[in-house]
Amino acid sequence: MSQNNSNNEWSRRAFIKAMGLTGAGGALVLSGCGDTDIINAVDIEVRKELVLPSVDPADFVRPGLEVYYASTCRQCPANCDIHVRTREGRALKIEGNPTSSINSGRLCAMGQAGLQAHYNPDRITKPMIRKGGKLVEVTWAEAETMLKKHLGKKNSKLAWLTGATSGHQAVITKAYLDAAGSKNQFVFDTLPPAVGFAANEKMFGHAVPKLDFEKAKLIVSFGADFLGTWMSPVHFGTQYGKFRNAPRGTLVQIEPKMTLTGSNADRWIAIRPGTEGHLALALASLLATDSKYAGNISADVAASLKDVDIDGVSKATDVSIERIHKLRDMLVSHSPSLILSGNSAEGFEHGSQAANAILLLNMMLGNVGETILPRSKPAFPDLQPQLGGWAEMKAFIDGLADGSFDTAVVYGSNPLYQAPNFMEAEKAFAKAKVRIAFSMYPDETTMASDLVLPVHSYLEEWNTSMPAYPVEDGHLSIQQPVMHPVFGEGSTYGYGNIMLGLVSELDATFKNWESYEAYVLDALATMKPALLNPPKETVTGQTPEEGFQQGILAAGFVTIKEAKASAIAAKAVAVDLPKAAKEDAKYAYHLVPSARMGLYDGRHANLPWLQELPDQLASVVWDSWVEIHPKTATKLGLIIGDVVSITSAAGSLNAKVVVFPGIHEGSVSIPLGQGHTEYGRYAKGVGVNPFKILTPQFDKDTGELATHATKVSVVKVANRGKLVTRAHGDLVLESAATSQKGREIVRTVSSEEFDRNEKEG
Amino acid sequence: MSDYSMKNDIEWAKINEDVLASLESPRKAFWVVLGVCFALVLAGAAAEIYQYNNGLGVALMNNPHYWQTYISNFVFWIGMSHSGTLLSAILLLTHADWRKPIYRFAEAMTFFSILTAAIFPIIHIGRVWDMYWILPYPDQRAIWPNFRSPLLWDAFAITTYATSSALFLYIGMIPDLAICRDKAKGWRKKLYTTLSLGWMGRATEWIAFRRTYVLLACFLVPLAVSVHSIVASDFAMSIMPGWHVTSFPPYFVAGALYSGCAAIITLFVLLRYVFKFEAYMTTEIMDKTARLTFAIAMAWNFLNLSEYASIWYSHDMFEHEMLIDKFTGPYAGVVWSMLFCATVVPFAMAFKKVRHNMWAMFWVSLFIQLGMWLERFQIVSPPLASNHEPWTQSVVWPGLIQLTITAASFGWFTMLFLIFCKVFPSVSMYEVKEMVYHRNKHGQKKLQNIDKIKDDMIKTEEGLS
Amino acid sequence: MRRVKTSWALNFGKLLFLLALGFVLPLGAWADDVSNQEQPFDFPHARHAGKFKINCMYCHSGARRSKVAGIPPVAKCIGCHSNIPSVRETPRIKKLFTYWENKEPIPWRKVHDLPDFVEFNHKRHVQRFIFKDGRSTQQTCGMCHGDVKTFSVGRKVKPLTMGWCLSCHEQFQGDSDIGLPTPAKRWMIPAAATDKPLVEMKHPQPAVMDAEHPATMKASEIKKMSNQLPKALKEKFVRAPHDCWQCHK
Amino acid sequence: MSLSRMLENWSDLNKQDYYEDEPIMWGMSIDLNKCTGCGSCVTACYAENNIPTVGKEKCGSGHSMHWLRIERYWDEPEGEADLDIKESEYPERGAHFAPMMCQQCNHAPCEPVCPVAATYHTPDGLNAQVYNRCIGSRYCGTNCPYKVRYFNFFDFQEDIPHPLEMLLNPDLTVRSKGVMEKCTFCVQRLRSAKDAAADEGVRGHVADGAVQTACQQSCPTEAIVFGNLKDDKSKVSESWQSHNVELDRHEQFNEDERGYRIFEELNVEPSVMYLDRVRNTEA
Repeated sequence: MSQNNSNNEWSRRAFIKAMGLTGAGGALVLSGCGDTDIINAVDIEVRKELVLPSVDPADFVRPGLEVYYASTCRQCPANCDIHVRTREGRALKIEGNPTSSINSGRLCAMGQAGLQAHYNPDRITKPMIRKGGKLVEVTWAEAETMLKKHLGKKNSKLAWLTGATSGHQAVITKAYLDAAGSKNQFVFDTLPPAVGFAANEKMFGHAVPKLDFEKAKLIVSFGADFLGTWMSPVHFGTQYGKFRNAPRGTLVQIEPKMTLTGSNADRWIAIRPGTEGHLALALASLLATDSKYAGNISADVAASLKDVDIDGVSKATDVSIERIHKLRDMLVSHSPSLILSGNSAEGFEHGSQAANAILLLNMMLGNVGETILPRSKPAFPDLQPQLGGWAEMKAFIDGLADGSFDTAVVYGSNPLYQAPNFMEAEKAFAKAKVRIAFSMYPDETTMASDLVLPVHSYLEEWNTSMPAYPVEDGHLSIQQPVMHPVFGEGSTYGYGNIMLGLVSELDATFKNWESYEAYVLDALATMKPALLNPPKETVTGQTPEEGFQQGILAAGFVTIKEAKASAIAAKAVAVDLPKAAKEDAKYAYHLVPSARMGLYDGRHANLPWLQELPDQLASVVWDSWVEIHPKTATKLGLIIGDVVSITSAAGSLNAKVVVFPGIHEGSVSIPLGQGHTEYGRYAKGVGVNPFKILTPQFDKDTGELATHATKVSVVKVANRGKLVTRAHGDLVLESAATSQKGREIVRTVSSEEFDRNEKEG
Repeated sequence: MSDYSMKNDIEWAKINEDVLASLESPRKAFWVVLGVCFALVLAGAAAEIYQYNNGLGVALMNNPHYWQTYISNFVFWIGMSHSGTLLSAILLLTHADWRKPIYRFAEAMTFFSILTAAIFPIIHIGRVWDMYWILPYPDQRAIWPNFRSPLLWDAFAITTYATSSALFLYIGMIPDLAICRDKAKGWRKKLYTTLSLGWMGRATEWIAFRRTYVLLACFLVPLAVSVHSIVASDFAMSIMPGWHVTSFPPYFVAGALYSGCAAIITLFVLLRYVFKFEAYMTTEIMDKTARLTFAIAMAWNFLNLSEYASIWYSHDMFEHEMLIDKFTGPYAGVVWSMLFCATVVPFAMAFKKVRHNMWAMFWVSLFIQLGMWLERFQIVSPPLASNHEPWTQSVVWPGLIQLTITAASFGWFTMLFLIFCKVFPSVSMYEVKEMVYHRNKHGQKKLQNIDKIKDDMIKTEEGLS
Repeated sequence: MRRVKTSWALNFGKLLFLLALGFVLPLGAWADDVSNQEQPFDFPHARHAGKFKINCMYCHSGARRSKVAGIPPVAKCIGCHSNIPSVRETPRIKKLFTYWENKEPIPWRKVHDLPDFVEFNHKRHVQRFIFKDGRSTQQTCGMCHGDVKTFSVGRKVKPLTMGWCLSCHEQFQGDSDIGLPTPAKRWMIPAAATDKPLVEMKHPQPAVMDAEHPATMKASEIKKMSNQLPKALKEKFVRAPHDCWQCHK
Repeated sequence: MSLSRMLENWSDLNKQDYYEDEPIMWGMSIDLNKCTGCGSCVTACYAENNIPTVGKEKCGSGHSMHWLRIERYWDEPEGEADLDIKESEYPERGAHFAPMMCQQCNHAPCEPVCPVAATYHTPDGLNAQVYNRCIGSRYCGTNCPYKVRYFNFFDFQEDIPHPLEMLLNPDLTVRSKGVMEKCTFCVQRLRSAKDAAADEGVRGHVADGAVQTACQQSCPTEAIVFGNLKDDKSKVSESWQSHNVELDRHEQFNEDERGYRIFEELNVEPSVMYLDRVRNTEA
């Protein structure tokens, strides 16, 4: 890597140093390569090292001095704003953008590991075409010819699947599909709670209402892992920090498997999977006895709450009656509160109904308008985030299977990894006449494609995007390349650039822009009047346009002026929950496929930092495991490390046991993210993929896959295998992994004492 | 003066013959044993090269098991070296003349165990090539080593101890080397000529020799005690539960003498058997050695138990748990075997029958040595396993590399010792002659002759001063 | 008998000799290589810094801003040389323009190559000695780089060993210096004694923008600056860091 | 230090507080009320400090190099209120997380035992680890009560697959096999902050907030506060003061306060203060 900034295109680019950040950087040596050699045993050595000076650098680029670029993190749909530290033309560290309303300078593990996604040794560096059943590397010219042959024409049977998308990326994708005459655009992202969004939409009129954690005195979360993977974990993390300031808010988490959020709860309640809605309904009926709360919902809904059998609910949910009453008392005494519904409550056939029941509590308690706030109407609906869901994935696969699509294009999504066995995605995908993948890595879907186009990482390309959970309405994040493409100019291209090329083939209006960069910057420039506080020129001699451009790139995001949000018109919906499911003798255990901060839904399995980040609760690294409650383990005669076979009606897999106290006795949990059959050296062949054994059950209202509804059997197949629990070894003294052994490592005090002390202090 | 069952009428010439016979061309068995030892050394060298190339991780040490058998072996071999000094120097100063037939090989053992021990820091250390930084010497960096570190004291102690014990061994051997010189032919002649430094057996030489020898002995005794105290302070100066024990220095010294005496017994039996030294290494001497060993064993046991007691009554949470883990945890097997070998077995030496049975003593001494090796292991590993921080507590057993190198150290030691036995007289001829003389003095034989020599010596001394 | 003793002495002598050799030979291997490095082409420092008296920091502009002094970008060479037609056709300049036209960096060989675990911060030294103490640029740079204005190709003339660095850092570190501002006497006062501009500007100088450049900074200003410091810090002002982590981390 | 220098200042070597006059003493405070155990800090530390990932095998053999780890316990220490969960078979009060990194002890057990003085105390209160001086005796590691020193048992960074090596931070050394390493409080950042301050003409004073450690910077809940303990106005020293935690104590006598230091009874004077985890007993 030389610090060779000779490329004219490069030097013309308006890279703007982020303002407000200082920090003297420095290199050990002059070399543009930086110097990262292994330390040397010899004291004084004379090495003939090369020093490559720049040819014609931008005036703020100096060897030894770091430059921060503002950009956007694309590691999950939360799209945090980031600052990337670069030196001598290399990105070195990703940090949160302190001015961002989303993450206010903070960044999670997944965001930090974006560097490894960018510098991943398994990135595809050359286009590939399937020849004789095998993918072979070809030149871009050849790939382009093939691309134009298949996509340079109108084709109504073209199906286009992307991961969560937003901003101008979404716009240009849509523009192309419109030009190509196809209506088959699908968006699939595993974790955004599509069922919850639908319920929110129905009740509050906003799919993603604004949540005020800080104001809430009590948060009752039904399986929403807002500190781990739910919507915007970093933002909720910052909110949580404030929520825990004195006077300290109380968090109650109700879920079958303890999530990261659950492990921080003041009271964690293990509940039988699929009965969260029932518990919420029972709470609602207890509240409904007070007209103060019943009055907040329509009379017929309130009337329907009368005949809830608390005893029955207690039995079905495994939550004691005292606990239910205690919860009700807490809801009454802590106002305003905030009731959240998350993936583990919604992943059932009656998921929407459960979400309705949970959100109903918010309405009854009067939280709507207090901690649940409205959104404004978006000024540019095309830029809004599209998060998609399993229903779209299913439509995509079904369409391929029944032949309604002949060309499949996949970008930023990996359906062949995520689709459960029963969807038979491989078969359906193979049916398509042409399969094209825009991809950075050799993942499952890419390796099954006919044409593979290597694309830029998010640190190499221009883009704009909108966060899945915007903190302020109209937040549009800007993404700019922070360095040369890692593998050199001309090896990979931006998705936007390729799309611009494709769409200009079909729609001449797009010929105005020579590159996607120009397109994005132009689009932003035209948006200037619609922006809140657009930046002005900062340096004398700048034109207003230059000043604006510099300003927005330095800020990393713009805020679109939007009409003030009107108050929420909450509409209670009657809840129709099924009777608790009966026991199944063959498949006695609920399977909880748990997402964790780290590997997320499997997209980060190729990042060694995240593979080596121990699971926050089970402390396992580089592996898959099954979490089983100690009592259940005793019943089944299992100890940590034993290999069990987990079988559902749709398939079976083997994994090692972790005896884990934070899981409902009738459930077993397998983390998501592992079990890749492709995806590079770090991910391939590691662990198992619980997506595969999910059974075909769908939410009745939205058609989303009921991810948590699968029931499984657990059979021991082998004795203790090598399971690396805790990051530092698997040879553990009996009690050491769990117990402080009476040593004061983590002390605990009550929140009363805390509040009293903080007040004094 | 007691008799030690040694025949009174051994001719001085016979002594020379008997001892020099041990230097004659080795038998086949010698080559076989030497070959096995050499193979072990080669295996160890291969293991070390593998470890050097790949990193210490291949030896299965980890966090928190930063130290393991390399350190316990180091302590073991340093401990082993104490017996030679004890027998030669302390017994010399206390005029216990039963030491005379056995001190030479004990001293050789001392020196070779130091050589063996000195290898372990080199194997143990992460960057061997920079190891000389531990020595204070002026260099271009203008920095010094850390004088507060017990490891630095170790470096000083070991080099001093190795030098002085080598000198002690060598100087004590000079009169014997002269005897060898007079009898030898070929390359041996050259070697002995060089090494005997022109010893002619003149009275002045004897006077200078005696003075030097006693002076060195005086110097060595406190040195030996301090060396193992310093090795003990490697542990005692740390704050690890189970290491941070005030009684460690005497405990280590006692343990060192204990294992060293056991090693002497082992070699005693072997040499006596192989070289047919029954005339010199008599059962009476074995009896004395065994009694001494038994006494040291009791001292060691006392210190061991008092260590447990002081931990138990300290009411320190960390120490308590470490002690409980030691006896019940994953390393309990090691601790209990150690207690069996080093606490129970030595009681066999309370019986005269055992003390007088060479092969019984052989096995007892082997058990004691095994026990003492395990003792060193249980000093190093279990405290690291149950350290302060529960999250890092884990169990690691030494892997193949460590065991190979451990075995190689025994091979290395034996190899050196075998070569020594064939090159140098393993029984001190002149001191045995002295013993015979002393006994013959009672028999009034050759008395005048000797007295005349004595007179000459006195005269010469006066003349010199 | 005599012969035997000689033999022993001889052997001992041999041993000593071998030991000594063992120490000396590696030292020879570590000895510093101060020979010229094979460079893409010979840059005439003598002409630039000597004859034309171009300030070192004009080209090595990183020295006052960054840890790294930096090799000037090719554009900087071209910036002047495109306006100097007289030497345009010389082989070296032709080669320079070839690099420029191909937009290639010039593959210079590093002359002052410290081990990778050593960090030398140019900025701190330049700020301290040139801007605060008002020493001349060539004198300051010369402390470590030698009298570059007499060189053609740069070469390593100082040992740049740790002990050599410490020879300065020790002199100006200790508590023993506090209260008796020897370093201040030694380094600050001679410069501050005169109220004239500190750099003689006989030849046209490249514009150095920094306000606190010695050319524009007078002794009174330096004094004023040091007076602004809090008292506790002023005493330490002249202290050279004496801490391993300063340079190794 | 040259010999003459050392002899001249012999008395200084034995002075009680050699660094008394130093303007900076770095310290940290970690609020376990806010720490969620998410692990951002762990990854941030990997990214900032060139920490190698070692793979499954070597994690299993205990060779992982995380300078900052998060310990997760399920039980309360002795003598703490059990917060009403004894009867439950579930950990109803959640987990106990403790981010554990080098505590930069002021009576550090690791320092006196290093034979070559590769680890020593810096004037600003850090336990420095000088990699190029380290000979790998590992004595410091065994003597560390927190077990936060990590030894390069292998040459982890020998062949990093291209282009992963490009993300290595050039500000600090990439360690090879045979040397000990540990958390440095991001000394490269502290160094540049101090240099920046010196450029301003104020030697030795770094404004509060001018420098953040990588873990502090990434923490979403702002559980980590870092700064100069000698600056009374800094956030961290305000936190220490308000919780009545004093540096040179092995027992704090602050019964009502939340501040404590792990293993301070060993009298190692750690520079990291932890604040009690909090749970609502009413919930």
